[in-house]
Amino acid sequence: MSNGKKLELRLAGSGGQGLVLGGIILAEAAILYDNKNAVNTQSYGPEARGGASKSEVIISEDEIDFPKCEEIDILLSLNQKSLDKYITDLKKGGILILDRDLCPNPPEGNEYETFRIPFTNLARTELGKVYVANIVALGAIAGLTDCVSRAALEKAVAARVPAGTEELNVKALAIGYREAAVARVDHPVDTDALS
Amino acid sequence: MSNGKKLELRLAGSGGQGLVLGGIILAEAAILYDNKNAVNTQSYGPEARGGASKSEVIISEDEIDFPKCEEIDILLSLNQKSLDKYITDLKKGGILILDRDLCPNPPEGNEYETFRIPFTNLARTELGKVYVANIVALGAIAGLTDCVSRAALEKAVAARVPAGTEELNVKALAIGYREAAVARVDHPVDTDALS
Amino acid sequence: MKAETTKEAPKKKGKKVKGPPQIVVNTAFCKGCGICVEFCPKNVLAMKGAKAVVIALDECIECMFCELRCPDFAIAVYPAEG
Amino acid sequence: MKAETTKEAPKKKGKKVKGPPQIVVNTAFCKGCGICVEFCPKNVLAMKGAKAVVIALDECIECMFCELRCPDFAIAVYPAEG
Amino acid sequence: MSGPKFKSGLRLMSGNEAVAEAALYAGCRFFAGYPITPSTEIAEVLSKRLPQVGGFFLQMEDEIASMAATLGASLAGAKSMTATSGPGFSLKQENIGYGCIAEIPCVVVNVQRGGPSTGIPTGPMQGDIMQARWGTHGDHPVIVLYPDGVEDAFWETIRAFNLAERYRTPVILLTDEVIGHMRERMFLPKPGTVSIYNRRKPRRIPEKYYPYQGGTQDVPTMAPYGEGYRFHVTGLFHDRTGFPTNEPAEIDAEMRRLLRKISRAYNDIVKWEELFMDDAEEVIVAFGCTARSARAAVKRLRARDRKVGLFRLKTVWPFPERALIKIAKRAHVKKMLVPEMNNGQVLFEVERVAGRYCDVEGLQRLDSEMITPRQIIRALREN
Amino acid sequence: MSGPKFKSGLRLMSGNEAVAEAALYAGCRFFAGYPITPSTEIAEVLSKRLPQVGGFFLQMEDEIASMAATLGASLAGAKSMTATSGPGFSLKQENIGYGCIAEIPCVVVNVQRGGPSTGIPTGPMQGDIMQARWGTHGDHPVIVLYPDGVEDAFWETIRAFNLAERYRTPVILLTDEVIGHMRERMFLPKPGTVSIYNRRKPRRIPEKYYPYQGGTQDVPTMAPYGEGYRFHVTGLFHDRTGFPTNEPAEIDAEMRRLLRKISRAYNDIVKWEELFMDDAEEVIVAFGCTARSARAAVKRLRARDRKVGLFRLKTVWPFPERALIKIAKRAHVKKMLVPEMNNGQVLFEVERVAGRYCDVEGLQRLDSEMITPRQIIRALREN
Amino acid sequence: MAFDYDQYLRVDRLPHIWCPGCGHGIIFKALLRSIHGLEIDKNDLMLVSGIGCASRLPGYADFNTLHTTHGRALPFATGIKVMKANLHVIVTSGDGDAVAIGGNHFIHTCRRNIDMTLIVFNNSIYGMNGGQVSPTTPYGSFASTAPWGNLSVHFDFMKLAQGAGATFVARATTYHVKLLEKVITQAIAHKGFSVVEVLEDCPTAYGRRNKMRGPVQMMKFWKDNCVMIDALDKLPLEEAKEKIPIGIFCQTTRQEFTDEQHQVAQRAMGEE
Amino acid sequence: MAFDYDQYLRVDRLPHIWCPGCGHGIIFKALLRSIHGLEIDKNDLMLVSGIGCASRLPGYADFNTLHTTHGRALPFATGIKVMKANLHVIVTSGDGDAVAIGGNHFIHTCRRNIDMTLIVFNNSIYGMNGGQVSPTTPYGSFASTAPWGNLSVHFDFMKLAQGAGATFVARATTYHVKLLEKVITQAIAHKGFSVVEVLEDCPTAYGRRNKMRGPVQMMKFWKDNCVMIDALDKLPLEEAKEKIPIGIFCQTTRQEFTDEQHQVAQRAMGEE
Ligand SMILES: Cc1ncc(C[n+]2csc(CCOP(=O)(O)OP(=O)(O)O)c2C)c(N)n1
Ligand SMILES: Cc1ncc(C[n+]2csc(CCOP(=O)(O)OP(=O)(O)O)c2C)c(N)n1
Ligand code: SF4
Ligand code: SF4
Ligand code: SF4
Ligand code: SF4
Ligand code: SF4
Ligand code: SF4
Ligand SMILES: [Mg+2]
Ligand SMILES: [Mg+2]
Repeated sequence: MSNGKKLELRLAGSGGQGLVLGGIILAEAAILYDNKNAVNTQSYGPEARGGASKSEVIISEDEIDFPKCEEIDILLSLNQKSLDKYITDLKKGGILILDRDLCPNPPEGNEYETFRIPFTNLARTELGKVYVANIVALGAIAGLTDCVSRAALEKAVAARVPAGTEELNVKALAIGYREAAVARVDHPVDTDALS
Repeated sequence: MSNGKKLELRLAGSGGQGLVLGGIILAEAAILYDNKNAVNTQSYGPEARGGASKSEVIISEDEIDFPKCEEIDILLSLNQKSLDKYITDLKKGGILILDRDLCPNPPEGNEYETFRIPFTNLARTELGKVYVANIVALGAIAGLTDCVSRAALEKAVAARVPAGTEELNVKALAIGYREAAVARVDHPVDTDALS
Repeated sequence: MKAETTKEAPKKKGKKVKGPPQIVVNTAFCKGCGICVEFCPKNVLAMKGAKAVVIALDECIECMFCELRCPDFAIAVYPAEG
Repeated sequence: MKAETTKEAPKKKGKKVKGPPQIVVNTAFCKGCGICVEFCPKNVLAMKGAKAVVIALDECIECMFCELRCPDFAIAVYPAEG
Repeated sequence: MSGPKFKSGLRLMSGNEAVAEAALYAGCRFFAGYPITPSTEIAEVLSKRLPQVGGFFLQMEDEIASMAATLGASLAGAKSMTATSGPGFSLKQENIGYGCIAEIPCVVVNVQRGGPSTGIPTGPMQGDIMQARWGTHGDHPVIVLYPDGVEDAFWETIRAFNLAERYRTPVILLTDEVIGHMRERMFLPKPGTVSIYNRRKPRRIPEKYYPYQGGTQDVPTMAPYGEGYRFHVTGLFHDRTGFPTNEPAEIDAEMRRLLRKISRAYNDIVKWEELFMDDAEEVIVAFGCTARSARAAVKRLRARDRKVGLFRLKTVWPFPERALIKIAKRAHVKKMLVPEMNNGQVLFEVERVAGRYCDVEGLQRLDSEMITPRQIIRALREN
Repeated sequence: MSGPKFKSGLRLMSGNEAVAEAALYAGCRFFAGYPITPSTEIAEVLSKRLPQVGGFFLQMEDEIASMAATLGASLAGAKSMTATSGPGFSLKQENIGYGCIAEIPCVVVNVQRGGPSTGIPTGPMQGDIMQARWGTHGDHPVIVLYPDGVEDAFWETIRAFNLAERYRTPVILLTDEVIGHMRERMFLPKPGTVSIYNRRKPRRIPEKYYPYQGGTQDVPTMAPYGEGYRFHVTGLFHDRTGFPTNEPAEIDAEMRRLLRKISRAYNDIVKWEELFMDDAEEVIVAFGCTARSARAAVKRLRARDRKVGLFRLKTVWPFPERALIKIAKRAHVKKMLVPEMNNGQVLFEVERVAGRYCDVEGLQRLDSEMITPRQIIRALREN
Repeated sequence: MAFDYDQYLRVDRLPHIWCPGCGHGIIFKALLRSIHGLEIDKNDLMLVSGIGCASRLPGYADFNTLHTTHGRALPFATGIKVMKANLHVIVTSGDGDAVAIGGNHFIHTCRRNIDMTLIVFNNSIYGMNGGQVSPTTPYGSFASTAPWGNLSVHFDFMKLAQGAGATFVARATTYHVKLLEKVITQAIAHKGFSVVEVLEDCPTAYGRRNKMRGPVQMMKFWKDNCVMIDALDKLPLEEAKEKIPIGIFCQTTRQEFTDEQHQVAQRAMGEE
Repeated sequence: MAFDYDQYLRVDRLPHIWCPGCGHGIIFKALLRSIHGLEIDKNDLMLVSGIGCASRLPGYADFNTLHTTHGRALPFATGIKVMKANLHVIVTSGDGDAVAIGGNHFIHTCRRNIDMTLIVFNNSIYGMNGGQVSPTTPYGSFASTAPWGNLSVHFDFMKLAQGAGATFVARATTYHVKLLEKVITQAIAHKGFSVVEVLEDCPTAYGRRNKMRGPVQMMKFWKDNCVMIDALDKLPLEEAKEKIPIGIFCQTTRQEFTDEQHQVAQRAMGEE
């Protein structure tokens, strides 16, 4: 995203999967460290846990007027229910990033650039903590799309996660970047074309 | 009041002197037994007892639109405070009926046709019940002004007072009529000119 | 209220007065409830018309109950000094 | 919910079944809180992933506590008949 | 209309008494309230009268509970009512909103007193007109009636119950201290001669009953609790089954039906009275006790050949906007004057609907005294 | 502005956080509330932050108590605030009216959610615009501000406190679920650089102090309780001494001063933002989160050379009626479009003030979803 | 010795609006004597009330005074007390104000144990509004909205206050004026929330409907039927059951709310 | 024997929205078993709630169900009960719903002794709204609006209910499921107003902030710290003080409100 255009991201999953935090970190990376503009919004149901919830981030170098996504460039989904519910606004050719295990039924056809990465499983097996799956996913998003710089994202993660867990989280991020890098080998992404 | 005109009466005193009931009785006499139209309104302060309160009755053969007195024909006052407060709207030449003992300072000059009758004292001395002073006053008002017929007033009183006190109250009424009759000997009233 | 009379109170309220006890009824304030009369243990007080009046000052034992129970700030007892 | 499997419950709920006791976990409803596992006096149950599973059916004494304490209508115990 | 306790015939009654008595005629059998001047007599009369006709009177711990119990009783099948004044009306707002979205018929009486806040409890004002429309959060339609005398209070109360039942909605009956306390001639009709509307109950079997399915009239039928229809009621947005929904399309459908069910019934709900309106060049738009002053003023001016007419709102909300626009467009109508005992609330609406067709002026009084006929005459003369 | 706990600089903040933080900058040292979605974060932030600056946070038993405690603290000299959403706002109305008549400065935040009633607690709507003006019984003036983003929320909160203190009145800060929860760039100023207004205290000696004597600006000075000025405050009508009165002339004087003190300050209170307005033929009148959509729409249309402008209300009440009339009278202004997430509330006002000079149209959305720029563009195209 | 009430009165506002024989005036006077006895500076005393006859009291007293909305005096007072901890805050409420519409604030204020005093003017009726039934109207009594007799048992203030956690709870009557002054004094001196219920007469709104025409008759009732709580044990059980206990029902201490608030602020300001 | 809950459930609305391990579901099930045991026809049962997680319960149960405004379930229920005396009316409330905003209705319903049952789902927190402090949050505990620790002592429901005049008052926990079912059954059977407080866990909003991460840990807490009220005497005083009593605290009878209402109507209709 080197031009002045804006990028629309949606992070979807169920309450408790840490996507609200994910949105905040992305927005903060853009604003505080990449010197860009960003807006983050969310929506959720009555459930404290579970259900389908989403967090949206718009990143731009201009003012952002309408704060919700209109045409989504990048959709992350960490479960099937959210995928089904929130895929509608993903634009044709948009990037779709899924938790491989928790989204067993990805959309058919090749309308979207789809990446399936086992975030939760990676978090469990490589780090022993399911709850950093969201951070792994952030790394993958940034790695796949360059929506924020890696330095900015690392600082934003370290600043927002509970004290004492910085290392764990930066590691999680790195795993995400690794997965993205691996994926891009077979599946090139035109990050300039985004938006 | 034999013409179709309307008559405006105001009964003033302090809370607890029975003037609300007085207004109701007059209006009921007019409506239920004299086959006329009437409206009764009241106004009072925050005090449950004491203070200055008033009850107004308009009697007419036509519809009564504006329900409050504009130019009062007849003002009864059972205490000085109410007299001072409520005399303002009594029209020139209007009839002013006062409790002689409780209104020690009647207005000076002869702007009004003033009658001073010791209602409370009469009730106490002749009937042994201060609380029928209001009924004595009703008798006097009707006796002085013919605003309602005696038959109507007697029926209205009997219907409204607590069961068992009808006789006492009709007697109180009679005393009022007597006082009016006596007063009219020296002080003729042109009841036709009222309103 | 102006129409009614008020017995003048001793100059300094709250101070004991010289001589015999004084009981002052503020007739402008007295609403004639009769409480002071009823609960005076010595029948010092009585109702006259709608106001309390002192009828047997000499009997007063300065118990203060009339004053304490009057709802209307209408009666004050100034005990004799000493 | 469709993605998850549900063990089929005995035909008539509320009726005792023939043969050995049956413990049915409705995995579509089980939220994996672990209460049933923790408070089973006989360690009949265990967590597998985020769901409760039966691991020692023979030990079950049919005390029903797993069922009574499950907040999610997700576990049912059908005692053996007789 | 049964029960031995209805005494028809000529009476002297206050507005509050007439409202209470009319409620009984209309079939009201439940009242929950918390007393407040100047509405208290409604509660007092009903505390005596309701048990006499087999009904129930509850004095609750506050106005919020009163409104809640009123709604509860209606859900259980009763025609129910509550009555209050300014401060209590403010407190009832949240549950009035609940009644609107859950579509629970009932009548809420507000006998207006002097405000804001505690103001002057024993004095009249007309300051709650806009509150009756906008007092609760969120948009919903509302029906507000406002009689101008004792006899009118009686009949408008009956109309309030009929509208509540017909449209499954709370109906607000505004009066004011003058109307509430003033005593006038009232001819009580024979029980049974009054036309009464009862809510439509479902004819479907319980399994096929949808408590929020509007049908052709947009008004769902209503089963009472405890009679074999087991349904759910909530203040959350819900679909036709009554269960909550977060779906925008369903929310939209619900909101639009709610609004439509009242707007389409404009002709049935919106009533007004006209006096000398045919050739009127100056029109007084008035309501409640102030309409009494206006009527007196109009008669006096007509006696002096001034072409003045009175347009009296009987229904305040929905606002009689179609009727007023028609009048404002008449070539000979030059001006509308809106006298009110507030800072100009109905004036806003008249300006909005008629402002582009004729002059609109207000006459306000804020001291808790009635506007007099003379003041109105003066206001017309001045301009 | 003291205390070590103000960290200026660039931040990502939500609207609710910005409101809470701004309150501290403005000098707020007391908050009483009852949590409710979507306003809760204001309470949560302040429960942590207020003690850090020596202030007090109270979670009360309900919204009524919250409003009462907020007013009490202000009378004791504090700048104070409460925050809520729809249902809670309805419950606070009675005491808001008390604050108006007793002239007690404070800020009441309403983060609007989907309603009526419980509606959709986690979704946005703009249905409480009219309630903010008319929610309590009786007439009184009211100041209502409505920011359209995080940065604006910060500054409008400070303005709300300043206006409350300057005019001795409750100020209502409306936002909505979108503004409250969305996170944006916020540059927190250095403490001490923000201009803050503190209520005028009496300079007279206590014996000559009249707590309700308006003076030239109609705003009385205000002594805090417990500092030697022993005065009386009541919700009854009162004279300049603060003691109750039933005298019509005194009531009238009080009411008129109350109304005048706000109306005469129109220029100080009423603010709005204009975008491309100079040559605009079509004017979008918008506010809050919907103004964000409107701004996007205007920019896109201008890119296509459509002469569209945005008039954004920052102050909703008093309504910027003089400004809008001027605009509506411009020869080239053909139409005003009022997009709102309600059934057309501000539309009523725009119709009233501008309806006789240009076309006025509404665009309403009732499903708890934001109006999109596209919808607005479509609405303009259609006509 | 004649007490100089005038020093605490807004004399120009008297006489007060209360009816002949209304108990409110008796309690008012006891309150003033208590304040005097405690030597509280007039500037340091805050009187708060809701709406009702009793609630008119602050208007007559020369302190900091506040007349709020019906039932809400306690939360208004809470806001004041937290901001101005040095003020002695006293709330005067009617029974309706305190536990009908105000019931929730009552129990929560008890729970919080904030250092204020509530004096409940319990005349068993809504006096000002004209004689409607109150949550303290005895079962079976008559009121303008209970023409068939009151169907609900009344609250026992003492139990309710203790159940809600109040740390000082006492009852007196307008007959027992010395006890009244004493318990009010102790209540104000108590650190924490103190509740004093005063049984009193309302001849106009209650007495009239319940065959107790005059105030004298009602005061005699208190005289004949009330017993000091610690003397209750000494009575035969049957007799004790018929009596109304008066005196101090509970007097304990625990953390006070305003203190806590200020301590938290201290703590939080310290934490950098 | 596996209980057939489905007969009382709106199965198509399940699974419910409550979090993993939330105590609400445990109480819900006990309630259904109680209703079944009492052989109440589904058409004769009315469930009423306010707002909160607990208040979502009626939506899942196949009875007459009503989900009202926050804190107001009891007065809504009162209106229903008076009109339809044959209905068994049960109110399910969260602790906040019942005694924060709803406190006044709670005490007045106790006082009236109307024949309904209130089950308080006491998780010591505002669950649905996201973990704010409640009047039942223990002193010193943490909540999203009590980041410095809760400054106020919590209500003792049992004392408050009794202080307000309730005639059946009992407490159970989600650990003590058999007791829970038993007291709910007795509460429903009781003629008059019955209050059952259930101590339960909210891992999401309460546990998380108070070092009780899982529901299991919280249920163990009840297991270890609760004692049947009649066994309390047998413990050494020091130990007893530390325990939370459970069981039936009070069970008495007096005039019931709905009955009275209907009797008055009978009387009044007779009087010609
Ligand atoms: C919100 C509200 N509801 C009702 C009223 C009407 N009202 C005024 S005083 C009162 C009751 C007074 O009774 P109580 O508190 O016992 O005081 P008392 O007059 O007996 O001293 C009522 C119901 C009101 N002013 N505000
Ligand atoms: C009038 C009003 N105020 C506040 C709220 C917000 N609110 C919803 S639920 C709730 C508290 C829930 O706590 P509780 O009653 O204990 O139930 P739980 O969720 O813990 O089961 C609050 C404050 C509301 N809906 N309405
Ligand atoms: S002081 Fe005692 S004895 Fe003397 S008059 Fe008063 S009550 Fe009677
Ligand atoms: S007690 Fe007071 S008011 Fe009553 S009679 Fe005696 S002096 Fe008068
Ligand atoms: S019934 Fe008892 S023993 Fe059997 S699995 Fe359940 S808890 Fe364990
Ligand atoms: S108790 Fe129920 S929900 Fe929890 S793990 Fe066991 S079966 Fe699953
Ligand atoms: S009505 Fe009752 S409480 Fe009010 S002043 Fe009169 S006697 Fe006292
Ligand atoms: S937030 Fe707490 S009370 Fe609500 S469902 Fe989750 S665990 Fe249960
Ligand atoms: Mg009382
Ligand atoms: Mg809870």
